[in-house]
Amino acid sequence: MSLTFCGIELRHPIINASGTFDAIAAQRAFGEQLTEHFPFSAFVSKTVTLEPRQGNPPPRLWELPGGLLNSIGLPNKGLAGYLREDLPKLAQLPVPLIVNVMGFSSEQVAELVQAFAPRDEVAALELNVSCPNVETGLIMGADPQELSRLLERVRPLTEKPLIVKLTPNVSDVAAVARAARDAGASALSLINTLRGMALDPDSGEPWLGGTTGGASGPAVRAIALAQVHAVREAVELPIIGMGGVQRGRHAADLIRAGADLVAVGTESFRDPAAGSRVAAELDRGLAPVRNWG
Amino acid sequence: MSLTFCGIELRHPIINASGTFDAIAAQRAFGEQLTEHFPFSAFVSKTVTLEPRQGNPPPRLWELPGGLLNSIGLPNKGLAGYLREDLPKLAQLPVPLIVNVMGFSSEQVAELVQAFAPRDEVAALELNVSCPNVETGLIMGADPQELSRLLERVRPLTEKPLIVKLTPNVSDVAAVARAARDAGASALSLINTLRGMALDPDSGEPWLGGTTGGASGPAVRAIALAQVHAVREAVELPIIGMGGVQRGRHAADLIRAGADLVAVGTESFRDPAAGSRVAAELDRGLAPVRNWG
Amino acid sequence: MTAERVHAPFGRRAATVLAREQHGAYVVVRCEDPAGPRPQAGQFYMLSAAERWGGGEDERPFLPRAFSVLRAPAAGRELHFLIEDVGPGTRRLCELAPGDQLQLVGPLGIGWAPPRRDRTPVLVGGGVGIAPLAILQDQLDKPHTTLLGFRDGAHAAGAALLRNARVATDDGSTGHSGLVTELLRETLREDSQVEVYACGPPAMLEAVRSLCERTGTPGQLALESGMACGFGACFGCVVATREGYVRLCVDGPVLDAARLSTALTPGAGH
Amino acid sequence: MTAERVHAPFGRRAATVLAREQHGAYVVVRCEDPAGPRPQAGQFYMLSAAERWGGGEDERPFLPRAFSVLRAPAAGRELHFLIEDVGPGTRRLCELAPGDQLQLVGPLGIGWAPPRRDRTPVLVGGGVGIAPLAILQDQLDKPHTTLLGFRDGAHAAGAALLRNARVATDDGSTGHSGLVTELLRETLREDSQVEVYACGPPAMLEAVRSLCERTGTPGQLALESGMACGFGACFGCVVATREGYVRLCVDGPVLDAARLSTALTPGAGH
Ligand SMILES: Cc1cc2nc3c(=O)[nH]c(=O)nc-3n(C[C@H](O)[C@H](O)[C@H](O)COP(=O)(O)OP(=O)(O)OC[C@H]3O[C@@H](n4cnc5c(N)ncnc54)[C@H](O)[C@@H]3O)c2cc1C
Ligand SMILES: Cc1cc2nc3c(=O)[nH]c(=O)nc-3n(C[C@H](O)[C@H](O)[C@H](O)COP(=O)(O)OP(=O)(O)OC[C@H]3O[C@@H](n4cnc5c(N)ncnc54)[C@H](O)[C@@H]3O)c2cc1C
Ligand SMILES: Cc1cc2nc3c(=O)[nH]c(=O)nc-3n(C[C@H](O)[C@H](O)[C@H](O)COP(=O)(O)O)c2cc1C
Ligand SMILES: Cc1cc2nc3c(=O)[nH]c(=O)nc-3n(C[C@H](O)[C@H](O)[C@H](O)COP(=O)(O)O)c2cc1C
Ligand code: FES
Ligand code: FES
Repeated sequence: MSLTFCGIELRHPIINASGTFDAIAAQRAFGEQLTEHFPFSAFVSKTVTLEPRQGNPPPRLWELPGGLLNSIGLPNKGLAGYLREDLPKLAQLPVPLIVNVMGFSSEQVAELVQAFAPRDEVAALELNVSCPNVETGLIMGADPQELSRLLERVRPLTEKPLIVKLTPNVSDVAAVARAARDAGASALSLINTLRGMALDPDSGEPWLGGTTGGASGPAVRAIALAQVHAVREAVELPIIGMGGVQRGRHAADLIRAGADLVAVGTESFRDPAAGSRVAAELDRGLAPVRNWG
Repeated sequence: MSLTFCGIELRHPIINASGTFDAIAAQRAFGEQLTEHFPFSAFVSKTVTLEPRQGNPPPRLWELPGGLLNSIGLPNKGLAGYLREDLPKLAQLPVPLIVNVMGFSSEQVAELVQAFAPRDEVAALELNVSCPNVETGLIMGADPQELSRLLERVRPLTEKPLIVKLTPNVSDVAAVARAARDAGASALSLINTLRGMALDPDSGEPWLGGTTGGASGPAVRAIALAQVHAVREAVELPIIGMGGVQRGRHAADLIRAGADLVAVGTESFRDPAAGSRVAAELDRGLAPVRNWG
Repeated sequence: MTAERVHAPFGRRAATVLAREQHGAYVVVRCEDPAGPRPQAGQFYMLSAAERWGGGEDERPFLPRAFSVLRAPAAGRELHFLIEDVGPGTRRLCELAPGDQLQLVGPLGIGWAPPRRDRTPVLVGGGVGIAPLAILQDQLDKPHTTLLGFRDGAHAAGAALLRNARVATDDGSTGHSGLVTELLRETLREDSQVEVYACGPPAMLEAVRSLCERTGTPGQLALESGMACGFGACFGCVVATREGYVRLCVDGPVLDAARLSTALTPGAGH
Repeated sequence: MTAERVHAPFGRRAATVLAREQHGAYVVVRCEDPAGPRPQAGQFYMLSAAERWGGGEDERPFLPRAFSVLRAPAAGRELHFLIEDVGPGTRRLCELAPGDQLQLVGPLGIGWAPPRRDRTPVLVGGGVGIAPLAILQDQLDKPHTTLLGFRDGAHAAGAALLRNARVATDDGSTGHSGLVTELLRETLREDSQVEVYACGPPAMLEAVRSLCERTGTPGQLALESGMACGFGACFGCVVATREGYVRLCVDGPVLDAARLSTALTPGAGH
C-alpha cells in the first residue's frame, strides 16, 4: 500500500491536515505509544510564520452541526523558535515532515522558504495562502494573479516540493489551481476552512475572540469534494484532498474525485488515532476504487 | 410585530427561501389549512426562467450531516406558464408575493423583469444571479462588474423593489454587495447554496444527476452568518438573511448580524410550519435583540 | 375504500409510540396520532424521531423519512408503520420504544385508486413494499389475490402481516423458490380479468410494469424515490414518466403503470 | 498520591457503562475501562457516547466533551464521572444506561500536585467542580478540609460524594447560606498554614485565586475551557496566564494559582 507523492515515499495515503495534530503535544499526552502507532504517513506541521504569534483571544472554538468553527489565529513560535525547538523533535518522527508556512507578504514567504530550503529534515513545504497580503489587501490564494506573483517569487528558492494550500472561499477554485500550476506549484492541497461566524447565545456578540472563524469537519465535506473535483478537472498536479474525512469511504471519495493523498483534520480531535483508522478502512477496500500505489 | 421591508408591509420578519416551499403543491397536500396558517409573512416563488425547464435528472437530493445537497436544476413552467397557471393562484395567498427570476443573459433577465413590472400581484422581484452568464461565462453574482452591468440594464425597467440574491461561492461577498448597491439594488438576500458534491457509495460515480449541487441547512449556518455580517459591514441596504435557520435563535442571530428579514429554507422540509414556529420563537424573545418593528 | 387523497393537518406533529414489534427482519412501529385523519390506503407519512434524530452513520439522519402507512385501524387513532433498517434513519426508528415520541407529517400523496368493478385485484409486494398492501387489504371489500416476494426466510416473516398471501423467496426458504413476478405471470396466465397493485424494489416494479404492458393489464405501482419534504416543496423526488418528471410525493407515490416507460428510478435506494 | 501525568493509551477506546446514579441535579456514570491506566487525580477524559452522539439541540454534539475523573478505585478498572446536564453533550451522557458504550480518550492533562509537607490541604469545590476533589480525597493521605458550594439543595446532593465536607448553598437550603469562598476566607483566617485545591465556576475560582494572592496561600486551580481535542492538537482551549496563553488540556487543567492574573476565562461555559 506504499506510494510516492512528489518523490516522497509514503506508507499509505493518509496524512494530517495542518494545525490539527501537534505531534509534540501528543507525545506529552500519549507518551511513546504515539511514535509506535503514528497515525499518519507524513506529518504536516501547524503553520509557521516569520515572527512568533500568540494567536487569537479565546474563545477559539464553536461547535457546528457536524463540524467545528475555529478561530485559533495561527499561534506559533515563529521561524526561529520553530527551527530551534520544534524541528529537532519533529525530525525524530517515524515519517517524513512537511512544513506549512505562511507570510503576510511575498518577501515573508520567501524568507520562510529560504530558511527551510537547506533543511534535510524537511521533505516538502506547504504554503498556506489563506491570508491577506498586507501589501495588496487581497487574500493571496483567492486571486489567481496574486498567487502567481507569490509563486514566481518563491518557486526558485527551493528544490523541495512546494504544495500550495488553496482557500475554499473563492468563486472559481479551478482558476486559482491553474495559476498555481503555471507558476510552478508541485502539488495542491485543499480545502482550508470556510469562513464562518457564531454569536454568543447569551450576549448576542460574536462568540469567537477573533470574531470570525473557519468551518471544518463533516459539515464541509461535500464542499471539499466538489472543489477537489473541480481542481482535478483543471490540473494534473498531485492533490492532497481534505475536508470532513472521518472514515475510509470519505477518503476513497476524495481519491475518486481526484486526490492523491488525503488529510484528516477535525476527526483527529474526536479520535486521536483517526489517521490510522481511515488508512486501514481505505486499505480494507471500503474504497470502491483505489487509484494509488 | 409588523414591519416594513422595501415599502412592503409584513406581519413578521420570517419569509420562505426561494425554491423551498411550493404554496400550490402545499395546498394540495394540506388543503385549506395552509392558507389559514400560512407560515410566512411574504411568499417567495421558486426561480422562474424565460423558457420552461424540466430540471436535472434524478437523483436530486443527498443528505449531509445537518444539511442537504440538492441539484434540482430550476424546474419551472417558464415565464408564460408561470403567468398563466401559477401567478393567479399565488395572488390569492394571504401574504405579499415576491417573484424570484433568473436569466442566462442580461437580456433574458430584462425580459423577465419587464414582464413582472406591470403586475400588481407582485410586490417585489428577487434576482437569482447564481448562474453563469452564457455570454461571458462568468457567474453573474460572483463578479462585481458582471453584476453591475446586469443591474444597470434591468434597474430602469421597474419601480418594484429589486432584491439581489447573492451567491456565497465568492471570495469577497462585500465587494459584490457594494457593486449591487451602487447599481441600484433595493435589497440583498443571502446566502444561496454552497457548491458541493457527493459520490454514490456503491458505484463511486457522482450521486446527483446534475453532478454537483448546492448545500443548505444547519451545516451552512455559520457561513451564512459570516456573510450577512460582512455584507452588513459593507452596505446599508435591507438584507434578507438565510441559511440553516431552524429556530428563533438562529433568526435572531442573523438579525443581530445585520439582516432585516430572515428566510427559512431547508427547515421547512423537516417541518412544513417551520416559518410560523421560527416567527413565534423570535417573538417570544428568544432573540437577545429585536431590531425590527 | 377511500378514493381521494386525504389532506394532512398542516405542520409536523408528535405521536407517541405504543408498541414496537419485530417481524423477522422488519420492525412494526405502532403509534397514536390523535390529531390526524385516517389516511387513504397507499398514502405515506414523513417520520422522524423527536429525540436524537442525527448522530448516526455519517452524522445523519437529518431529514425526515418517508413511510407508507402499513395499517390505520378505522377505530381508534393508531397508525402502524413497517420499517426495515437500511441506514441511519430507519435504524433510529427501529430503536423506538413504547413511550418514545415520533414527529410526523401526513398523510401525504395519492394512494391506491379503488378497484375496477370488473377486475380482480392482484396485490404484488416485494420486501418492505408489502406495507401499503396491508392497509389496501384492510380496505378492499372484494376477493383478491396477494403475492409477496422476499429475499429469505427472515424477511418472509413479514408475510404474516397480510392475509392469505402466496409467498416467494429468492433463496427458496419459504414458499415458491424464485421471484414473486413468476407468481404474477402464472396468475395473469390463469385469469386475464385482473388488475395489479404493486409495491416493491425498482427491479420488481419494472418486471410488473412490463408484464402489465405486455398483457394489457391495468396496474398501479407505488414507487419510491429519495424525498426531503414529502409535500412538493423541494422538487427532489421526481421520477420520469411519459409526460416528463413528476414529483412522487404530490403526484404519487402510486402511479398508473401506463404512465411509466420504466419503473427503474435512479437513487430510489433499494 | 501520583505526582505525575499518567499517559493515555493512544487513540479512542470503548468503555461499557456499568451504572448510572442520580445524585440530585447530577448524574454519576460508572464505566469499565479495561484498557486504561489508573489516572492521576485531577486528570480528565474526553467522552462521547458510542451511539447517537449528535442530533440534539442545534444538531449537536459532535466533538467529545471533557470530564474530570470523579473516582478511579485503585482496585479494578472502574472510572466514575460526575455529569451535569447543561447542553446536548452532557444531556446525552446523562441518559446513558448500563450496558451502553462510551468512547473515551484519557487520562489527559496534568492533575493536582501532591500536597506540601508543611501545609494542610483545603479542598474547595463549586457545583460540578467537586468532581476532581473526590478522587483527590481518595488519594490524599493526610488530614484536610473540604468546602463545597452549590446553587441549591438539589445540587448540594452532590456533596454526599465527598467525605466530611462543609457545604454552602446560595439559597441557604443546606449548610452555610452564601458562597463557599466565605467558608474559605474563614478557614484561611483560622489557619495560615494551608494550601488550596480548587475547582468550580470561573467566578468562584477567581475569588479563590484572589484570596490566595492576598493571603500568600499556595493554590492550585482546576480550570475549564472549551476543548475540541484534549491532547494539544487544536490550540482551542487556551487560557491567559502571566506567561501568555497556555493550552489547558496539555498544560492544565490544574494550574498554579500564581500563574494566573485572573481565573475568569471567557467561553468557559458556566
Ligand atoms: C413513498 C415512500 C414510502 C416508503 N415506505 C416505506 C416503508 O413502508 N417502510 C420502509 O422501511 N421504507 C419505506 N420507504 C423507504 C424509506 O423511506 C427509506 O428506506 C429511508 O428513507 C432510508 O433512510 P435511512 O437513513 O435508513 O437510509 P439511507 O442512508 O438514506 O439509505 C437509503 C439509500 O439512500 C442512499 N443514500 C446513502 N447515503 C445517502 C445520503 N447521504 N443521502 C441520500 N441518499 C443516500 C443509498 O442508495 C441507500 O441505499 C418509503 C419511501 C417512500 C418514498
Ligand atoms: C478539564 C475539564 C473538566 C471538566 N469536568 C467536568 C465534569 O467533571 N463534570 C461536568 O459535568 N462537566 C465538566 N466539564 C465541563 C463539560 O466539559 C461541559 O459542561 C460540556 O462540554 C458541555 O457540553 P454540552 O454539549 O452539554 O453543552 P454546550 O452546549 O457545549 O454548552 C456549554 C457552554 O458552551 C457554550 N456553547 C453553547 N453552544 C455552543 C457551541 N455550539 N459551541 C461551543 N460552545 C457552545 C455555552 O457557553 C454553554 O453554556 C469539564 C470541562 C473541562 C474543560
Ligand atoms: C483547529 C484547526 C486549526 C487549523 N490550523 C491550520 C493551520 O495552522 N494551517 C493550515 O494551513 N490549516 C489549518 N487548519 C485547516 C485544516 O488543515 C484543514 O484544511 C481543514 O480543517 C479541513 O479539514 P477537516 O475538515 O478534516 O478538518 C486548521 C483547522 C482546524 C480545525
Ligand atoms: C431544494 C432547494 C431548492 C432551491 N431552489 C432555489 C431556487 O429555485 N432559487 C433560489 O434562488 N434559491 C433556491 N434555493 C436556495 C434557498 O433559497 C436558500 O438560499 C438556501 O437553501 C439557504 O437557506 P436554508 O439553509 O434555510 O435552506 C433552493 C434550496 C434548496 C434546498
Ligand atoms: S419530496 Fe420534496 S417535492 Fe417531493
Ligand atoms: S483542547 Fe485541543 S488543544 Fe486543548
